[in-house]
Order: sequence, then C-alpha cells, then structure tokens
Amino acid sequence: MSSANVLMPQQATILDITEETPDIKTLRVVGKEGMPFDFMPGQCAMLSVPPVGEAIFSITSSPTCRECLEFSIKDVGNVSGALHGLQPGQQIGIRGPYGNGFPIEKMKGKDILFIGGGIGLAPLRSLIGYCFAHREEFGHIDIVYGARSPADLIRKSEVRESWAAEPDTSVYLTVDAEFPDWNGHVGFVPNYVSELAFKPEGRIALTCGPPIMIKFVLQALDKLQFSPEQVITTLEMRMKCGVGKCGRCNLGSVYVCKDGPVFSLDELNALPSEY
Amino acid sequence: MAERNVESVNKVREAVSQDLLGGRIDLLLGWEKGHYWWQSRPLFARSEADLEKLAWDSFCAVNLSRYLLEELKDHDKVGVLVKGCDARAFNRLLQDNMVRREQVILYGLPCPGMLDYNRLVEKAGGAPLEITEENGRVIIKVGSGEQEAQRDDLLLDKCKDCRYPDPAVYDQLLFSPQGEKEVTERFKTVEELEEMSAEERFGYWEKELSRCLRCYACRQACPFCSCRECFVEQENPRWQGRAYQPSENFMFHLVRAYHGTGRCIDCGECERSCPVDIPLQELNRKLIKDINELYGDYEAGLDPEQEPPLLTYRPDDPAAFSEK
Amino acid sequence: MPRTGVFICHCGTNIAGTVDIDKTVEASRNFPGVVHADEYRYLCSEMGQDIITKAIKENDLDRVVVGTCSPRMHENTFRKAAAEAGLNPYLLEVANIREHCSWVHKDMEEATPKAIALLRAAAAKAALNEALEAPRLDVEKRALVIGGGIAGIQAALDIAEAGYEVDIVEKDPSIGGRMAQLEKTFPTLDCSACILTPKMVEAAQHPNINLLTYSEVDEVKGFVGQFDVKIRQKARYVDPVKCTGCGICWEKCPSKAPSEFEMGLSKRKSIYVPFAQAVPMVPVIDRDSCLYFRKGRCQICEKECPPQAIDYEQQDEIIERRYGAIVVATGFDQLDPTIYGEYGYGQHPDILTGLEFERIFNASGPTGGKVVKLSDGKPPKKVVFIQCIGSRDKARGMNYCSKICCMYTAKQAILLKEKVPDAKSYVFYIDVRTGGKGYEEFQRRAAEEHDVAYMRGQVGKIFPEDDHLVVRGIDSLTNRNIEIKADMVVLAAATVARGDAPELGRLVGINSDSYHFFNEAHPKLKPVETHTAGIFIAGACQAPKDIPETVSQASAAAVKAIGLLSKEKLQGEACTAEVIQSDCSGCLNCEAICPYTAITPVEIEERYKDGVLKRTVAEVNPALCQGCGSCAVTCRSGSINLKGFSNDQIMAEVDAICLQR
Amino acid sequence: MKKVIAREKLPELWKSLAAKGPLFLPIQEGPVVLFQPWSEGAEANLDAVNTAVSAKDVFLPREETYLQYRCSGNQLELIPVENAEPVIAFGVHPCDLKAVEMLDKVYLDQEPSDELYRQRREKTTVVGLSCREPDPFCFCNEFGINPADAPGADVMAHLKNGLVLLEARTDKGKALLDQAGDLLQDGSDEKFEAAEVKTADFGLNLEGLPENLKERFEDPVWDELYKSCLGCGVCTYVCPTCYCFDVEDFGHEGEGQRFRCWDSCMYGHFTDMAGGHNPRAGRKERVRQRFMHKLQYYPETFNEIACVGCGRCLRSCPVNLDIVQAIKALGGETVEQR
Repeated sequence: MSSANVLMPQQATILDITEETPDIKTLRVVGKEGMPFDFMPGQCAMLSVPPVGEAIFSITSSPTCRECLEFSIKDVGNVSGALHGLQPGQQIGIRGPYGNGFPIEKMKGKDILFIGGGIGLAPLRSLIGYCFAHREEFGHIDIVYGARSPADLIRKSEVRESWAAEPDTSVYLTVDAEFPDWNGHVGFVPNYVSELAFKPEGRIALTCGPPIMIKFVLQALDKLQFSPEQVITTLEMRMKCGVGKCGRCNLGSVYVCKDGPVFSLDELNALPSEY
Repeated sequence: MAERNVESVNKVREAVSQDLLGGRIDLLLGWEKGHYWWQSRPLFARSEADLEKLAWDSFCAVNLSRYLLEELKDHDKVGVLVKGCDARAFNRLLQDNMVRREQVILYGLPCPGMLDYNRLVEKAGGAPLEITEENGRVIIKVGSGEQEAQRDDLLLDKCKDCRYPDPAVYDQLLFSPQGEKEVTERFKTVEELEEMSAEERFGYWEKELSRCLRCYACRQACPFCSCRECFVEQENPRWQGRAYQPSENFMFHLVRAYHGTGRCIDCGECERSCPVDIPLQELNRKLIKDINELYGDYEAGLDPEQEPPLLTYRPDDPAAFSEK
Repeated sequence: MPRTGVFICHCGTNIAGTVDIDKTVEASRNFPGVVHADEYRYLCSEMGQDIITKAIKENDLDRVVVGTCSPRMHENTFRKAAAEAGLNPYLLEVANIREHCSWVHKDMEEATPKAIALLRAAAAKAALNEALEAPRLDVEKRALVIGGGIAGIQAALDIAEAGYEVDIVEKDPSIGGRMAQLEKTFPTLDCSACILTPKMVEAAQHPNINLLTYSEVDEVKGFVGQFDVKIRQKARYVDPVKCTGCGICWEKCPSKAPSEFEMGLSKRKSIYVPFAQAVPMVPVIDRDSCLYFRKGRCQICEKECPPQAIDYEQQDEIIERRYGAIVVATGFDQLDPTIYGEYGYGQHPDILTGLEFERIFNASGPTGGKVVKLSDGKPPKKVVFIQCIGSRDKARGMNYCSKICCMYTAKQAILLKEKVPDAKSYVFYIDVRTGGKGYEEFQRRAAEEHDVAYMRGQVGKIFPEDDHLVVRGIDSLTNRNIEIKADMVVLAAATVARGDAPELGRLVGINSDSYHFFNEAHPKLKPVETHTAGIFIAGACQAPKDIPETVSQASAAAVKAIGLLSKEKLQGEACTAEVIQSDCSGCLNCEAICPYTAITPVEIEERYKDGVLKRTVAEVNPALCQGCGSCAVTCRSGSINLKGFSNDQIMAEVDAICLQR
Repeated sequence: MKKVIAREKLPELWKSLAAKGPLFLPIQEGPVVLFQPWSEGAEANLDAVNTAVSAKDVFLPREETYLQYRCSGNQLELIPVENAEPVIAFGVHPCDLKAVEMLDKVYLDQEPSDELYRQRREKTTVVGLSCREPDPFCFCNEFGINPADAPGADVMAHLKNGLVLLEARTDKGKALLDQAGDLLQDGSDEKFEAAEVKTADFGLNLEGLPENLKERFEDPVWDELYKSCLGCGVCTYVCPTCYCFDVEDFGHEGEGQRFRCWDSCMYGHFTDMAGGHNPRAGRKERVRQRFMHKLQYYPETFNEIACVGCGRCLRSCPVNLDIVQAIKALGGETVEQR
C-alpha cells in the first residue's frame, strides 16, 4: 500500500513559468488529473526534482483557483535552483498539502491587514485571493507590500491593477530606496506600516517576509497597539518530511511543518524562539 | 594509584590556578571525572570551584587542543593541559593557522599512556570496581577479588605505539619527561594490509567500513579536521551522498584520510571515538608510512616550523615531471 | 536548462576513421540541454567555423561543445568563432576526441562510446560554464636577457634596436660567453673574436642596453608583461665608475688561480678580467684566492690603482626591476669526460677536450697560440680526435647528438695542419654529421686536403707509453684493431646543459627536458616560446646548437619579445582561482603551494554572536594567477574554485561519465 | 506456547529461521556486536548486554529506498519501491524493545502515520531476550523497565542453564515457534522466568523533570553543558529512541532512487536553510535540542521521557557528554546525590 506512504510524491507537470524578478519565478503546476490535492491558504507542498531532491514551498495560488497550483519560488538553494532551470511541460514530483494554513475562521468579519515583503507575498497571495473570492466574509482589506527595488516586486500588475480595483481594498506599495523608474512610496515596509498608522480595532494583521522585516513589522504593530492575538505570521524552516517526523522544524514540541507554518504572535511567544 | 594521583593532580592544579585566578588566562581546558571512575571528560575551568574538579589520571584520553577552535573565539587567552598527542595536535592547529601561539598557554603533561576500559574488563573478566596502579602494574579489583596486569597491556590502542609521550610544545612542563619511546609495531598492520592482494584489501575495507554510521565522530575528534565546512556537507558540488553504500563509505573515509596526508599526528582520536571500532588509524598510518618512504621521515605536529612534505617542493622529490 | 549545440569534427579520417561520427551526433542530441548537433569534415576550417557561428544564431545557442582535437590546438579558433556569433568565448567547451580517443584507439566499437562519453562530459560541464572576461594587463616596456653570450647579445641588440630597453644579466665578469673562447669558426674560419667583439662593444655602447655583468637572477615573480625580478650584482670590489681598465692592478697582483676562461689550462690573477677583450673592462677580485680576503694583508691592488677604484667593502647589490619579457640564453657546458675512465682524461696533460684544445690555438691562450703539447711544449705530430664522448651514448651518457663536434673537430684538424704542417690527425667517429650550409664541403676539405684520417670506429683504451699516448680502437668498417701512438688526444665531449639550469628553470618558471635543456612550447611551431607566457629561450640552453643557429634563434626570440612589448595591453588569464572566503578556514596551504605567489592572507570580519570576529583567509590576486589550479586541489574544504574549472563543473563531468546510462 | 532449545543447537535454529527471510541477531562484527542479518558463518553473540548500535535499525533502517524514478525528456516516472519483508528480530533486549514502542508513538500513533514504518513493524516478529547481568552502563530501572522481561515481544526468550527458553506471547510469536518445528522441544515444564536483575542506581529523580524543563529553555545551564560536545552524531546514531531522518536522492537525471536515512540533530546542517539562516546554528542550540527533545518535548506529547537507559551514549560518547550528565545538570538528581 505505497500510496499511503506520506513521503511518496505524485507526478505533476509544469504548465508554465513566469519570471517575476531576476531571482523569482512563478511555476504553475498541475497534477495527473487536474489539481493534485485540495488545500487551504497558507499551506505548503513538497516539490521534487530528481536527482536534486525535494524542498517545501508555500502555495501562492488561491484555493479558489481550480486549474492548477502556483508557486512563486526564489532561487536560493539546490532544489529552487533546479526548478528555475526547468522548462514548461517538464514533469516533477509533488506531495502535500502540509501545514495548518491561515486561521480563516478567526479572520471572518474583521478588517484584514496584509503586510508582505519580497518573496513573502507568496503565501499571503493565496489568502488574498481567497479573501477576494469570499469578499463578503471580511471587512476592509489593506495590503502593504514592499521589496528592495521595483524589480524585486512580484506580481506587480496583479497587485497594482486587479487588487487595487477590488472593492473596499487599499494597496500600498513601497521599495527600500529611490529608483529612477519608481514614483511610488520609498521606505522600509515596517516604517511604512507605522506611517500608515493602522488602527488595531477589529483588525487582523498578517505578515510574511524576510526575518528581519518580520521582526520590525512586529515591533511596529506592537507600537500601533495590536495585541499578539491579532498578529499572524508564517515561519520558514528547513523541512524534509512535512509531517512532523523528520525532526528538523520543531519549536519545542510543535512542528512548523505540521502545526505551523502559520502562527499568531501569542502562540509564537509561548514557544522557544528557535526560528 | 590513589595517593600518587592526588599528588599529581595537586601539582597540576597548583600550576594552573595561579594563572587562572591571577588572570593570566581566562579559561583552563582540563579534565574532570565523568560519570564513572574510568571516564575523564573535558573541564572548562574559570573559577577556583571549577579547579576543584580537575582530574589528571589514566583516563584523560580526550584531546583538549581541539576545543581551542571554539574557545578562542570567546576568550583572549586560554590555558590547555596537553599530553604528547595533544601538544602535537596543537602544533597541527598552529600550522593550519587555526590558533595563535600567543593566545594559548600550554601546560605540558608527559603522558604514561591512557588506559582502555574495555581492556580492564577483558583482563578482569568482568566489570572492574576499582584499580590501583604501581610501578607499571595495575591491580584491578573485581567483585570476586583482584587481578594484576601489566599497565602496558591495558593501554588504549592509540597509546600503544605512541612514539612521543612528551609534549613537543609547552610553556611549562609539569612533570619530568618520559623520553621518546621506541615503537616497533606502529606499521605492523599496515604492512600486513600491504601484503594483501588489491581485491583482498578492498574486501577488507569494504567490510570494515560497512559498519560506518556516518556519525562523523572521527572527524569531529580529529585535530587535522579543521575545515569550516567539511566536503561531506557541501551542497555544491555534492561530493558525499548519505547512502550507506560502499562507494559512499569509501568516499568519506578515503578522502578524509587523504586530507590528513602529511598532517595526521597519529593521535588515534578518530579510532577511539568510533562507536563501531573501525580501524581508522590503519588508513592514516598507511599514508604516514607512504610519506616517510617517499619524502623521508616526517612526524606531523612535532615541529611547526618544519615544512609539511606535501607543501614543499624539493628537486629530489620522487616522480618529478622532469625525470627520465 | 542551457541551449547547447554540439559540433563534431571528422578531422579528415583522424577522428572519423576510428569514431562513428553519425552515432556520436545522434547520441549528442540526447544529452541534457542539447538542442542542436552537427558534424563537419574539418571544423577548424573557415567553413567549419561558419557552421558553428550560424548554428549559434539560428538555434539561439548559449553553450557550444566541439568534439575535436586537443584544446591546445584549436580552442582559440573555436572560441573566436563563438565570439563572432555574440557568445562569450568561455561558454564553449572542447571535448578532445582525437588525442584522447581516436588516436589512442583502433577499434571503432570501443572508441565511439568513449567519444560519446567525452562529449557528454563536456556538455555537462558546458551547462555550468559561465561567461568570463579576461583582464587587460599593462606591459612593462623593458626586456631582460639572462645570459650574455652570443645568443643573449644578439637578442638584446635586436630588442634594443626596436626601441625597447634591455638589461643583460651575465654571471661572469664579462659578456661574450662560449663564443669568446673559440679561436675560429666553421666553416668560414673567421676569427671568432673578430666577429664577436664588435657585437660586444655594440651591446655595451647601445643606449637601450644595460649590462649587468657578474650578476645573477635571484628571484622572478609576476607574470607576462610584469615580471618582477631581483638581480644580485655580485661585489666586484672594484668601482666600475672609477676604474679605467688600465690593468696595473692585475699586473701587480701577487696571487693566482686557475683561469675559468682558459678552462683551467693556465692561471689568472686574483684580480682579473677574464680575457683581453672583456666587456666591461673592469676587473673583479676573486675572494677565494685574494690574499687580502684570505689573510687580511696584501692590498697591493688598492695601493697601486691610480684612480683608487678598489673597494674591499663593496657588497652584493640587489637590483629590483620590472620587465615585460624575459629571454633566457644561458648557453651550455661541456661534459666532464672523467666519467669515461678508459680515455684517461685528467690523468695526462695531453688528453684534452675540444674546448680546451680550442684555447691551445688562441694567441692569448695558455700556450700563446703555439700549438704544443702541454706536457713538454713540443708540437704534436700525431693527434687523435675522438667523437661522441658522452653523446649518442644511451648507456653512460646522453642519448642525443651534440651536433657541433663533427664540425669543430674538422676545423681543429684543419687549424692543426696549418699550425703544425707535419702533423697528422686521426678522427674516430660513429657518423660524420655535416648538416648546414657549406658544412659538408668543409669536412671534405679536412679529409681530402688536410690529411685527416677519418676512421669509423671506437676507441677502447688510451694510455701513456714512453713519451706518447697509445690509442687502441677498432675500425668498425674493416673490423681491424687499430693502435695509434699519438702525441695528443682530443675528446669531443658532449654539449650538456648548464649545471645550474634546473635551478634557473625553477626560478624563472620554465621547464626542461630530461637533460635539463629548457623546453620550447612546441617543437615545431613555437621553438622560442616556453610554456610560461612572456619567457623565451635562445641558444644552446634549449639544445646543442652552432653559432648560426644560435644567432637566428636569438633574433627569433627577440622578435617574440618585441611583439609582446609593442602591445598596449595584454589579455590576462580569465580562468583564475577565487576563494570562497566564508568557507575558507585560512590554513593558507594554498599560499604555500602557489607557484605564482598569487595568494596572500587577508583579514576579514565576520558576525559572531552579537559582535564581530576577525579572521584570516586567503585571497587570490587575479592578475598574478595563471589558472594552474594547484590551489584548488590543495584546498581540502573546496573553498577555492578555478573559474572555468570549478569543482562543480569537474564533478558534473565526472558524473556525466560515471553515471552514464 | 513454551518451547526450549539447547544453546548449542541455536545455529541450526538460525539457519532454519533465516531460510524464510532476514533474521536479525546480535552479531559479533570484529570488535563490536551489531544487530545485523544473520548469514551462514556469522557469529551470533547473545551474551552481549547491548549491541553497539540499537535494534532500531530493524524497524527504522539507517537507509530505506522508497521511490525509484526514471526521467526521459519531459517525462518523469515515479515508481514506489516496496521493500518490507517478513523479518525476525531475535534477541532484542527489553530496553531496545521499549524504545521501539516510543518510535511507534511517533511513526504510528501520531497522524499521519508512517506507512514505511508500519509495514516493517507489522512484518517483524520480535524475539525479546531478558538480560542476565547488567552492564555498568545500564540504567533502564530508572525508567521502570524490567531487564528480565520485554512486554512488547512476540516471543520472550531467556538464557538459562545452557538452554534457551522461548515463550510465544502473540500469534506472530506462535507462528515463529511453529515454523521452527522439530528444532524446538516442548518447554511447558520449564520455569519461564528470568532471575530478577537490577541496574545500578544512578540516583536520578525524573519526577516532574519534563514540566520543570519547560521553563528552562533559556537557562544558563545550557551555556556550560554543551561545551564539551564535539558536534558528532554518535549519541543520536547509537540511541534507540532517536528517530530523525533525512531524504535524499541517489542517481542522476536519467534514473535513480530516493531514500530516507538516519540524520542527527547534532549536525549543523540538519537545520541549515537554503538561504543560509540556521535556527540551531551553534552546538549549544543543538545539544539543547537533543536533551530537550528527550526530556521535555517528547514527554510533552507522549507522556514519557524518550530514554530507556540502555547506556549507549554513556559508553560511546567520545567526551562522556551523556544523558545522565545532562539529567543531573538539569536537576534530575535525587536529593542525596546532589
């Protein structure tokens, strides 16, 4: 009964590849018979490129998209590098979904503040898509998204045009420094969040990005009087199994691959700070 | 042994406490007793209370020099107790630019060789309760009585063919030197292996290495393994795979041995650390023997000023390209 | 995935005769990343290069693999073809399926899979190739010539005439070398000194030439265009500026030593110039025999010297200078024939070597130009010349032919007849070799007009008997034993490399053959170049040579040096080593092993806990690095990569061969 | 079912059992005893108190291939590899068997269960072996383990007076004894009880230790405890309760296998992320992880300390940094001992 082997990937095919930034590509992946599996925003999947191996990536498409899974992948390691080298039509391995996903029930009826940086938009985008598809279940949506440079912003046109056009939605883009072709906001994401002075009342803030950005976003939100339960983030760890057994991604007795990667700040505060 | 032991520990303690408590060193690397009387483990002493735990007995096998790699990041000046092999290990690190001489004070301990618990058990025919040492003899107390044995027969393998029991480098020598020892059997096993046919030898190593767990204790204990990132862990290229296959076993052990060519100080810590008793020292000694035969006698770690044979070119080196 | 094109060359039948080209092309199509494969009869031809250039453009190739001869032959050709199509030349990879495959195999069944494996490896490596840029380097417009014999003088004059500064380093007190020791030259019988000394003077007076006599090269660092050389100018104990060359000092000097110039056949003073026409005409004091230096008293030369040029306190001086090119012209030595006990050399004053006999003819030589026996001062009536002493002798001497002996023996026999008309010469030879313009005629003249008896055969023993030397040999044509009662025996001792050639080669960074003659880069096409860019060789330091050959080679070397010096910038090595400093543990074994002193320690700062930790790591100077890769293989942690041959590229090649389906 | 066999007849038994499938036994391999498949000529050693490496190899092999891939052009074929076969593990001591129960909790009880492990576990017949004389390194009593009995065994074996007493306790066990047929004699008359065995009193007080440790993640004790650690993986590889693994491919772009193999939390690369960040970058963090896992994280989830007192880390750690030292440093000592 090998189909029950949790480590066994299934076959999938790359539909197409979009170059987002110099080091980020978005892969659209489909299983043998359509969607490889159902999932919730914030969940991840293991992609394999033999003989290089497997690595875990967050799913960036919304579960409401039923054609394929999307992964925005930054070229930082062996597997991501190998994925970057592939062509559309190439078959790969996939298994999942892994992780807990975002706490959608808890978010319902609230205003939602998304704070993303660089590749950190990947998991948030899945949830943003979900929120737009279930627009009536959520209040006002604010999206703050930044990157080092305009070239490092992913999904630029989608963020600027489609998202900004959604009802009751505000989009704030920023880049770290001045660039000739950029006439938007300039400054680090955490500072922008402080400037925008979001009110904590009835609001849930979700943030994802490089560790240093998250650190300062959390400080900014704290200053804005967000309580730890209102702040949600996702963690990244090295993972091999995705099912809480291989022993890498634990924080105390909690496994990020299984019990995470989404944690509210109060949950995180109760765990050893080993991430 | 008890009394003599107390006396010598006191002497060591006296020597180091002045320096540690007087602030000449920030940390002393020594030994303390482990869970059992036959175990002495590393001690990181910073206070008088720490020094109370100091041990110097027949079980201080752990090489302390290697800890300098980490401790010198946190301390300006570190004192280390060094046996013959530990001192050569220090020279090894010195030659590899891993330590700076002026950051370290070495307290030299001429070493009579360390005892092997398993040999005690073997000799005593059961779990020994206690030992007493006297004039090269060891009296082992067991439940049913006493057993006497020659100390030399109870030594750890790594100490059996030790040629230089005295520290080659020190700032202060704490006991009178033992003198260079004549070793006769150092290359005996290597010679036996050399006698084998290539197939036999391959079979021998395939079997011995098949036990390897890839725990890397040999590497971690080794004073010549000082790379920041071992080839084993490198991703690009991926030299070493994790599969427990003969090819991967050979890859690890042979490459590691080659990295020690002309650098291995023959301290035997690799073999002592191996949980499945792979005769790693035979690999190292084969290379030591080859170096000696090809480039003249060379004892790594003895003199840090002497240029390592593989880093020096001499016109009469064998197999020079220009020779007929 | 790269887009790789594979191109396979038939090389006529050189490759196609042993490798199934069609199969190889077919197999190449299935290599990972290969989108195009083609073949051609002669890929290095213009047509062949066009095929590559076109295919790159048409198929949008970003990697090229050529299956051809050794990259040493045509890598540049194909790189240029790739560059013409707009591709970085370093994205091209050569699979050597000729020298490494077709030439060493006979069986097509075996050679074809091997060619495929080599191509597969090259494609795997090419996939990881990166675009590289060769640095552009400055050229120091000055040349160094090591050796002041005829080769060095000629090379220096040619370079100087082209308008570049040249320094000649000569270890003896005067330039001139071996040619200065010769009496006459074959086949024209010009007086050697008469044709050499004008060149010596010209060199000394040339505004672009700087003579550094009594000097030796201590150290050569750097690389083509920028060699940094340390030259030790040995103390002469004579101030060359004050000295007028009047000669009073050596006239008055009371102590003597054997004269090197006279091959030890006569003595010179302790303060001396080696020969009468020496350039510069500035004496040196030989410390080993000088009374003052040995015993602290004498000082006659100092007292007698009119311009007070003697300076006992003089020290060796180190000159440091940068050169763009170096010509090595250090000449040859003569084999010491004492190893052949049967010839009795060294045991009787009338058994001489060719070079020693040469001095006997010379007017300023040990006998004042009178051809007489050294034993009794009487002219020799019967002289036996023995050829191939140490040459063409596989067992005890050198395998090679010393090339000049047949001719100088003929010359000496002729000269002997002129000086001692009733003398009779006998020549024992293996073959008489007279390749060269007018050489055969000259030798004939000796045999036919000067009463020289040529005997094909070998001499087994020479021993003195009464007042003559008995030479016993066999005439191999008639198989008769021969015994000649000779007055003098001249041994044509082999021409050998200088004793210090291996050391100099190492110092300069050029290699030599098994006899320590310096190696040319290619025996036919690069006869004066060495494998080290910017270093050229001329004269008998490369192989035995006569004067015309030496001079032509010197001019050739000069032209190469001039070509180099005339460049504004040089293209440096693109494939240099680089240190991954985050992984480097700083053991600096690479520094010890680097032959180009291109690696130096450097201190870097790293984050450690909450602070900063300083540590030492290695750094490569890409201008000095020649891409030899020694450091990369020495580095245990793989923290050094050679660009173009990085660890993962090599591993990709190995994997492609080992893991082949 | 109770059976007996004379000790000298054991080789015959091995031969008969091994004919049907792999038979794992403590086997003398040169200087060490290892749990390994028996083959003709192998020297079984049932007298060894503990094998150098635990019996977990049988259930969670150091290397296990579960996938074969083939690649051609764009196509990728993923073929599952089935390799669990009926296996007999003979001579598993109570501590090692207790450890297998702990692995069960992770691999079977905790969702999602691990199919590779389940298959091996179910297809393995365990013959437990009571301990006659403990080693000085043994301290299983501290964890309530009786060295004389292994409750989870399919067959419980005792060595007694030149005899081996075998008692089947499960259907699998009965089947095994049946399989041996005539080689075994009826043992209903024998007294199937091992003599009581006591391991040394290490003076541990484990009461409440996991709870106490919950607050001690940042405790200064870690700043000292880790120092002697060399950063090798001996402790984790010889440990019967360590179960971390890695997944790796072996092959090339054309074809190959994927396997999982043991890994160790003591290695820096264990948690090293592709971007370079490492949450457990230092030896301190890793030593803390290992001991906290045994003494706090595992107990928090499964209600027992993940140590069975087999003593292998006490024996094998090259610098004697063992779990007893850690427990004591963390306050798990009886008052008298302190």
